[in-house]
Amino acid sequence: MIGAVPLSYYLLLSAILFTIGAGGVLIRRNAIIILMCVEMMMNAVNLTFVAFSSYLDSATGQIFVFMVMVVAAVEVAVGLALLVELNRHKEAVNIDEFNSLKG
Amino acid sequence: MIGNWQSVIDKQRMTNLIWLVIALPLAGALFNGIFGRRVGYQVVAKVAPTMVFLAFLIGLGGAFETYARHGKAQLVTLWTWAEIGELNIPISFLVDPLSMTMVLVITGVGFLIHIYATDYMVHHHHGETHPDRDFARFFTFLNLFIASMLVLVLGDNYLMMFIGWELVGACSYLLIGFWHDRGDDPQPAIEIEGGEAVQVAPLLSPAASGMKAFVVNRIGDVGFALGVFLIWTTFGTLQFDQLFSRIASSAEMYRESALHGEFTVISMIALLLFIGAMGKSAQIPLYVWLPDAMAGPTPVSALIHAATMVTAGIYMIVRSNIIYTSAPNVSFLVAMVGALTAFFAATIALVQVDLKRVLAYSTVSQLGYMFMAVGVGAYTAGMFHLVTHAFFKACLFLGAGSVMHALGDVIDIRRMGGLRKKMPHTAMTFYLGGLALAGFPLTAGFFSKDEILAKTFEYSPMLWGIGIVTAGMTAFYTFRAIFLAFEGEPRDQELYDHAHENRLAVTAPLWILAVLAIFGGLLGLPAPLLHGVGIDIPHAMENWLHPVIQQVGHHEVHHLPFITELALFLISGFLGVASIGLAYYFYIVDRSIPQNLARSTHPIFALLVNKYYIDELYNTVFVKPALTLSNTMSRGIDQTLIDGIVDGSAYGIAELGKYLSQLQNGFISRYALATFIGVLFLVGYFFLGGQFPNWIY
Amino acid sequence: MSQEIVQLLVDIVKLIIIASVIMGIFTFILLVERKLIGRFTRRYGPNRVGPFGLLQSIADAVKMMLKEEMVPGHVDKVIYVMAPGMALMTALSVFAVIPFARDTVVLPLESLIGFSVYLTPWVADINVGVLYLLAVGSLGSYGIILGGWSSNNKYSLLGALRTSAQMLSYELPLGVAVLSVVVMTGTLRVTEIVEWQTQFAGLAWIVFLQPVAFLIFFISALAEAGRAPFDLPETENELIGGFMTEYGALKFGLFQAAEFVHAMMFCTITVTVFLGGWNMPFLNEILNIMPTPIQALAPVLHLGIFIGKSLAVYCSLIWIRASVPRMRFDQLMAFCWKWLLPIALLNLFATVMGLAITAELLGLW
Amino acid sequence: MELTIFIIVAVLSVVSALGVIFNKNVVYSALFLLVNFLTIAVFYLMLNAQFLGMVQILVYAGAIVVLILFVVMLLGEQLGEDISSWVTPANGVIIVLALILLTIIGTAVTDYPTTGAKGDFTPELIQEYGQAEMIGVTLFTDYLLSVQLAGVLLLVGIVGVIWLARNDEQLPATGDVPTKEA
Repeated sequence: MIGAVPLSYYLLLSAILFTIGAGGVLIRRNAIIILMCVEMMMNAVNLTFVAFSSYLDSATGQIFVFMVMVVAAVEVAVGLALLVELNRHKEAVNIDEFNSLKG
Repeated sequence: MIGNWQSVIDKQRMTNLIWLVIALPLAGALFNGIFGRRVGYQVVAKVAPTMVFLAFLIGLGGAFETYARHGKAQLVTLWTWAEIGELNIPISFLVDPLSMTMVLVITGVGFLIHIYATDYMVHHHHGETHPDRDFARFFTFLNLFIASMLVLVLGDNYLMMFIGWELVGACSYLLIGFWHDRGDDPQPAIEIEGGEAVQVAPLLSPAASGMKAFVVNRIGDVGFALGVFLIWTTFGTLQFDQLFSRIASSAEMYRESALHGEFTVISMIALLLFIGAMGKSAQIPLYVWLPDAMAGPTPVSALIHAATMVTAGIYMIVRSNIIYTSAPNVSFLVAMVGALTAFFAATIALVQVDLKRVLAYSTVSQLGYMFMAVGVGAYTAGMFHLVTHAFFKACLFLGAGSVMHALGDVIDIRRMGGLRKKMPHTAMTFYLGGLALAGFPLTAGFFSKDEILAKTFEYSPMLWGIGIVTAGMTAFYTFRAIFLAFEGEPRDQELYDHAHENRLAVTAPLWILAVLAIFGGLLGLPAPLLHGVGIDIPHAMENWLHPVIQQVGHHEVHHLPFITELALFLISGFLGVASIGLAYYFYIVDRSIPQNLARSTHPIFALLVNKYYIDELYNTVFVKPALTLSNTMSRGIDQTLIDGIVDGSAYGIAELGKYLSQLQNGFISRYALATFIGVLFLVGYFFLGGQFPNWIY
Repeated sequence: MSQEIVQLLVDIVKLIIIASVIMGIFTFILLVERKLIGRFTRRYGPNRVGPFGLLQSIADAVKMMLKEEMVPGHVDKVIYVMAPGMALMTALSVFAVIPFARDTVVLPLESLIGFSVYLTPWVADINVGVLYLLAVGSLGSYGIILGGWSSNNKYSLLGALRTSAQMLSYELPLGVAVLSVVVMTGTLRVTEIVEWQTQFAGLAWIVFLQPVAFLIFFISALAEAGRAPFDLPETENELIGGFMTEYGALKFGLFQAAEFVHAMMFCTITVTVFLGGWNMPFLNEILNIMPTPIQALAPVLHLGIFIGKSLAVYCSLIWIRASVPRMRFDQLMAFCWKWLLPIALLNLFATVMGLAITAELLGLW
Repeated sequence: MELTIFIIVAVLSVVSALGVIFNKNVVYSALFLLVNFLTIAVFYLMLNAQFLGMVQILVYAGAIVVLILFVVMLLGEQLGEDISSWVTPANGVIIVLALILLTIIGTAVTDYPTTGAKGDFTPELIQEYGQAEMIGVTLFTDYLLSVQLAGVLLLVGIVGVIWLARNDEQLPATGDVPTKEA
């Protein structure tokens, strides 16, 4: 079942998704979209892990994906809470509004 | 049927379930901690003791199976906690006679004290019951303590022992400071007829006492930790079985060189570990925290500061007996420190007016006895005394608590008197416990103390001398306290009228412990002596613990001559009885004698009442200089010098930053872009350029 | 046609049958619900259309279909139209892993098309079935959230907000409760969980062994399905219907159906996981001593039992709806996080401990 | 067959990923993200990782996207981002950079041979013991410390979120309940 699709296809797909995610982070200014793009990048990496895991018959890749999911869940929860809190102060989610760190 | 039992035992189900002994009290602590406030105190009062009792039952099963396999140690490994390089830390438990003895003492006595506490922490007023404000918190900590103590004794390596060691310290801190909102307790001066009154320092507040205990214990813990590190660097393992077999192979060599005056690495380990034991088991010079620990609720004093936690040092030394046997020089130090502690604490106990402090100093003194025993190599005797001491001292503390409860938290024996008529059960059990502590013939304390003294005599008659004098003083101060509290006329009529006997939940544990205090001696009847008169009853404790105590070299197992043994036996027995008689004469027959004595020896009396001014000494020598030093450091060095450098460099950087900050425009997207380009270069270099230069690794 | 394609077609046909049967039951049970609620409140309930009002639902359906399909001008059209269908689809797809009976029926068509066709009483039997139930069940909130958002109406939006918070929260105790069952049966395969319950002459229903998990599951399922007393997404008296406010005609009907299918789905999961599935105590034992022709009827019997049980559970939902007042939103969240979740976790802990101790005592390690 | 499904789903995946970025409405972006996650779950199923596939749906589709939608709705109107046109010099630069990255990674994954020893997580073993069981055993033996760390991370996350979400402001007293007469 696995043999039908070469491993490099999965890797290439994941590279494309990763690049799209990274590009999205740069193109958009909306913090929520940026968060989504980061999630997409993580998912792309996860896909690589799982692909390697099944092509190499190793459980480690899947465990890693598990851990990444934990991190992603925490990241989204904290990130969104931060966003809501920021929104209370600035009335905005545009990241260019949050520029008070400049020198 | 017997065969069936054997097969049941052979499967060692209870042994494999030994983790439950820890898990159950832990579960109780979790439950009480999370839901305790919500479910009401009655539920808490049932959950907490039940958990300990179940743990006791499993411990009993484990001990039974250990007995059935003739004391052979059994490892129960749960999982590997961490594996870093060579350091392998399994979560595993050692089930052997020593750990099982401790488990039974901890859970058994612990259970009785839990039962006792369910009533002690409730105040009855005119038919209404008011549980303590933090009833659930108390039982959370108490259960947590039981679990931690069991980790300490069940762990099969020094790291787990250390974890338990620190956990019990933390629990002790939490429990001593349980009534953290109470302040210092000023004490009235001791009046002497026709003489100058002796001022008494105020008792520390519970919060301060907890802190003191914690800090003093830290000093010991540093020693213990260093000892564990040294074991790891020297032998490369912390597992008991591997470590001890490694030491055993060269124990004889170490022993010889130590006897020739060399200070070997084993001696260093033994010394560092002993420093830890000094802290936890309240030996000179680190004993000062224990008397102040009496600021905690009485069940805590009974459980932690008499029966279990303070004996952790003894347990540790008995567990490491091969180390101490290989380091006879340190063993001698242990015995000396023990003997001195026993003696000094007993002298202080002679004149204390606070019932719990008398018992506290007596605990320090008895712990000194135990250290003397393990110092002279009588590990079994030390353990035996540990067990009997747990029985009678818990009984005495609980009795003192019962009195406190009845008198509305009054603990000053100058305000008691005649309480026997009001509180017959408490008085009776207190008498029995007191007899055991005083070493009255045929009680548990008598046998264990006598065994220690006999073994000490064999080692050094001088130490025996200190021991026997201490024994006399022990009997005297114990019965001084008993007579002042329970006999004679009431000295505070109002308190006396108010007093009443406590409920069954308080008296039942008292009676059980009192019976154990009397009959606990059956665990270690003096076999050589009985053999001399033609009775062959083995020393149960010795046979039981035999597999744990490792023999070094070819020791001649020689006993004292029968006649010497008998003489020692009779001397200590006689001394106990005589001292009780003396106390009777002083405090019942002619009350003026102690007054006269105090007047005529006023300076010594004042010295004893003020505990040799050790606390003041430590304050002047260590605490105040340390505070001054830290103040100087923080003001002089830190604020001017260090902060000057820091502020200066910060200022410089800030100046520099003014120019560099042009790069920082505050737009997150620009930063992300910079990161992206950086990643691009790195990835490009890594994939297309081949290798990173070597220095990067 | 190869065998694979035929089996695939069979699966698709099964899905269609399941969907239509459920929609058929929907019209019937809507009437039952209205009748029962009427009786609970000492009314007659619908009794005008047909004998005893039996045709009321059909009349309602016809009315809904014939109404004008309106799309308000201020809504987000794509999502507005998509939402009801999404709600229905996610709820229906759960039925793919529910086993309705035990035995696979083999149609001996070798002479006709060259191979036998297997009729399994389930659509798919995947090795992570329980996770599938939870995963697809958790998608059920999308329809409501999107419907509420796209309506561009404050009340609808509030309903949608409440839904997302409520469903996210109640998924946790639900999952933990199911986890205790998974730990006990030792499998994630739904068919094996049902099979496990046929032990001890079919008496090993998990509801007897895990009463706490059952209660938590049931309560959380009520909340997940948005049934009374947790029907806060639509609270007609505060939010005038919540997410449904702007919907009418067939799309409203689809939402109604989705809500029912969602509830029905949780009823079947309850039956499957906790109430023995298609089995009854002693049923297999009795069937075994029966003559072969009767044994051949077992699949039908199983199916009947399964549907009967599910309907019985649904009736208990109606009963609860008629008796328990609706909760306030803060009470709802507090109840989930402060009571259900801790109890579910404790129950899981107790289950694991109990299993470990039992295994230890029986020497099963 | 497999390859066909792969290509269809992959195209769907890429399109939805682009949809996340090039959409002015955040809710649509979130829905495209949902589709993207679901396609990834399909890939997991195709890669014989059914357990992770279900967890992917449960965690990402069932929780994370719902949470994002929740916040989007909570913030409501402030979400607007003025985008008049996608064709700007800045975006051009970014796209060029992204294409460079893609070229580099793409070259890497296609040109470098995949090396590595085969493990023992074979489809046959999974068939025999069940995927969840095998992953569970691996997690709780070889990776126990990681599991504990993940637990700590989750705990820290919970505490952090609760702290962020706390309400400092005291609500004003409501006063007496208004009655009909008043």
